Amino acid sequence: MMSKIVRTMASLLILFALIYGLYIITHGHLTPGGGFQGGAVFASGVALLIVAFGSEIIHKSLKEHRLSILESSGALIFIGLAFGGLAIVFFYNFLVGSPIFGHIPPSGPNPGDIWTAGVIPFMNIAVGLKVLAGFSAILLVMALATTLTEVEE
Amino acid sequence: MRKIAIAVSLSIFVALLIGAAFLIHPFGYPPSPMDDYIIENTQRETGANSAITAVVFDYRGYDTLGEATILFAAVTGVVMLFRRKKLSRIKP
Amino acid sequence: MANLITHSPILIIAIPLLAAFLTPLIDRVSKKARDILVIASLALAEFLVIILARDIYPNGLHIYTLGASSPDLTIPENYIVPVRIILEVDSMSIFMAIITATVSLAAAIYSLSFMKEETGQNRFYTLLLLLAAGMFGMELTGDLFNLFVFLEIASIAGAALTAFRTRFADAAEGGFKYIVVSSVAALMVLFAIGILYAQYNLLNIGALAHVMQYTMLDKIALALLVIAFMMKLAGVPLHMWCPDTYSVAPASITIMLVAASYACLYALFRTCFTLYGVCLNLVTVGWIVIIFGVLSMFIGVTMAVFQTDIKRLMAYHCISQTGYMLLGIGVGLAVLNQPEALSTYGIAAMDGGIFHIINNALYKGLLFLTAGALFQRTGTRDLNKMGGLAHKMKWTTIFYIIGALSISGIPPSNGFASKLLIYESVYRFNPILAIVAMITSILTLASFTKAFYSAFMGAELPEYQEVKEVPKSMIAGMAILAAGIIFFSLFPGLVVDRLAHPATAALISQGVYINGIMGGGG
Amino acid sequence: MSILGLGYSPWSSIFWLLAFVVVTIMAYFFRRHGQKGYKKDTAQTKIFLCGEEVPEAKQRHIRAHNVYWGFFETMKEYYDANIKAHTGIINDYIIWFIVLIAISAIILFIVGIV
Amino acid sequence: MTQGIPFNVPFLAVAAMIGIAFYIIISQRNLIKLVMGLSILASGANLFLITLGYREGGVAPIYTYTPAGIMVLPVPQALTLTSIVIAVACLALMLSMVIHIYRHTGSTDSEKSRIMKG
Repeated sequence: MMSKIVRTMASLLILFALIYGLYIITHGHLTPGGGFQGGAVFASGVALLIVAFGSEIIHKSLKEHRLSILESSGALIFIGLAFGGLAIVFFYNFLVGSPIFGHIPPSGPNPGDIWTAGVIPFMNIAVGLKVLAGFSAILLVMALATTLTEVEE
Repeated sequence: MRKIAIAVSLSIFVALLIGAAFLIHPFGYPPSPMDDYIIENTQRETGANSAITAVVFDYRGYDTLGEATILFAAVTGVVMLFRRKKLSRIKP
Repeated sequence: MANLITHSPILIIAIPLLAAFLTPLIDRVSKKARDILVIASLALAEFLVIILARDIYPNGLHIYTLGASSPDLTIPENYIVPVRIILEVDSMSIFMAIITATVSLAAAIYSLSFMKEETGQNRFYTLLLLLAAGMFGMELTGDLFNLFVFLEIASIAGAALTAFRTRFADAAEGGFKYIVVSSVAALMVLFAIGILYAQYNLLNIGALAHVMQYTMLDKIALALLVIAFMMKLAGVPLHMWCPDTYSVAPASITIMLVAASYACLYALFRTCFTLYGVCLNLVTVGWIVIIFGVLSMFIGVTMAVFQTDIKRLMAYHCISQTGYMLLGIGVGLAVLNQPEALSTYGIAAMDGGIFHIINNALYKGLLFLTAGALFQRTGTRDLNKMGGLAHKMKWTTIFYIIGALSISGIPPSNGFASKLLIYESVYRFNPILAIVAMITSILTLASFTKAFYSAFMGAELPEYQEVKEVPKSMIAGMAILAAGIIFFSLFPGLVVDRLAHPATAALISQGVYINGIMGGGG
Repeated sequence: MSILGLGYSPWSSIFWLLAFVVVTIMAYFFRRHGQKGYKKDTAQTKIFLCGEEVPEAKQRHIRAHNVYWGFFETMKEYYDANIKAHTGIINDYIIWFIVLIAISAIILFIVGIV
Repeated sequence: MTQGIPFNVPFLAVAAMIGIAFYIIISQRNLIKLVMGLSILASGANLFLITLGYREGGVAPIYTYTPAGIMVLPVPQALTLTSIVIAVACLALMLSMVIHIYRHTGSTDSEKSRIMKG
């Protein structure tokens, strides 16, 4: 655990890190970024918390088996979306042209429309979920391991 | 003797890489039959404005599935390695 | 049914993946359901492999374009090169997939009671499924970068599983060596893929083979690819990680690691025969592969005779048996552009090499499983401490004898059949190589006699009075592989004609593979 | 089905097994003509070691590291060199990798030029 | 055709990075340093992939409010993304194995912590 200044600043900054991570995840099909990048930003917020408060305090509220479930569900959503196209081909983008995220943007530079890209936004969210849970779990478990605390199976 | 052999082979290896750096296409002018198609057709085919995201999740989405799987495997592996070592009924 | 066959290439990979993602969730509900899920998904994969094989052997290769509007639309309409990832399954791929599916199923069934006492079983089964999926992915893909990705999946899952029994001091060391070696090899593969991509802006194997010019850069890429895959498949002198890793991994994982190294062998063959093919300097590359093979055979077996750790001994045999495959295929590669030599002995040598892959996966798997059974009951891998176990563990002894006879090439086993093909054809190519192969076979018999004598024979030792036969699921896992060995021993002609020979034909016909990509679509 | 015809000499394990069974029957036939004085559960079945006392099972068993001792003694130089090369250090594994990439690339280049 | 950067400097940087990484891997006996070398090796491969996709004067291939002009290649960027995640995954696993080796043998030296040889 670090000093009070660091802890206060960390609890303030974590909000921005998490919101920024979520923004990157949800706007992956329009701007640079996507599920992986946003998830990594999100997990860096968790890393900030671990550094500021120490892994044992964080471990009280953030159990790695819960993170593991979150990660599994992210992966399941992702592969489920891939299976969704199986009527035609695995990984077929079956939402393009449909009312959900199905708009086709005009060719060439344009201001960007959030309701585009078919399954890609969903895949971004699934991968983002998976990456944020995965990286947080790795950080937490390795931080705990270096403090010689055995994690719970 | 051993050190000389290692140094020689490492320098040959690096020389190979440097040779490759000179033989490869000039920096900034890559051949691009495959990528041109993607740049032209992302918006029409996938509706995504970002060609990179379109490649990651649509054209090469299967690679991304593999990548997500790798991360999943690594997380599973790390959590598994640091599991509690108490065994239920340990054999010798 | 037709629909199932169309989609089966991706389903073979996706079903173990889906099961792997589900396993941690199901585990929280019920352990029994988790075990059933694992076995069922691998059995389903095996079933899909078999129905796909029944379609591919008569009808030729099978294309699956991921994400396109139709599975056989390899090249987008009005365009010249493939853009999407394509799964391309020919007889060779499906042959390897049969091996992987069988070995994984046997390993999973064996693990049910082998791993019963351990904690963290949900992670274990998750990683086991991921390892199987990684191998399937490597074998069925037609895309170089995808090959790299699945190579890494198999490596990471394999390394984590190797270090699974963390209470032993050597487990982490074995896992660490495996992952370091794998990541160096995989990064070099990635570098070679980058070089090929830089020149042709393509990632598809068939499309790359279509435009391959064999420039200087291609030679550098070839050297990187061949040596990197050689490292992953443990050819001497890049084999030293192999005994360290195989001996510490749980027995059921060891046989999957063996299968993973054969997946890398497949990648090597794909590189040499399909990606580069006839534009390669065939004699040179063929001889490089042959020299690796001969060194692997001889050094592997001589080191194996010396070992006193039973799994280490078997791991060195793995290296030595890989040498036979490299020898057989290397001879085929060296004479690939001489039609006369190819038809007189080249094809027979390749048939022998490929037949040996499946034989070896079966009997080496069986032997490792018996070693695991011994470890389960005696708590040691050291042959010096064993003795007289045949009195107590009858099934294990029988399975060990089947495996040992087969690996030593004693007639009428399947090992004899494949080695006979290799000896005879290689003798036509170069007699010295065949003689080295025979000496290797003799030493193999010698070392397995040693292991058999020290572990099973002799009077009952007092410290093993309490030893019992292993549980039924372990016997079932061994029995699957033993049944395969007996079937292959009785009908070697059937297996060579129906399985190995079509695989050879698929390897040497590069044009068909390229045409599958470049000829299809719009 | 059972006959492997792609080699030069055909091989069939079924025929081999038939021959094996025939030979076994012949061997059994000759064996039946052997001595019939064997009786179970008598002193006949005990181990006889020139009248010496038979050692315990633990000492009787020849351990693995003693098997083929002569072979290893003859090949001592080969094994010493080989075991020295198998250091078990991870760095050395990568050194071999680099060396072999260098060698094979040079071979490929030289053969390409000549 | 004019070249913006002479002598393919980025590719030479890749060669240098891979050379340095291999030097570290084969000369350093400390396992943590070895892992660092592998990390540099992975970065070298990533740098190579990303430099392959650059086009002189190109902009990022994203159409949202983009200036008109040629675009750099998207595929290498996707490949690099994949390869970065793979490198991170490998790194995490390797470091946890080093922790285990250290716990068991009390050393991170590759020669002192070795149990198996021969």
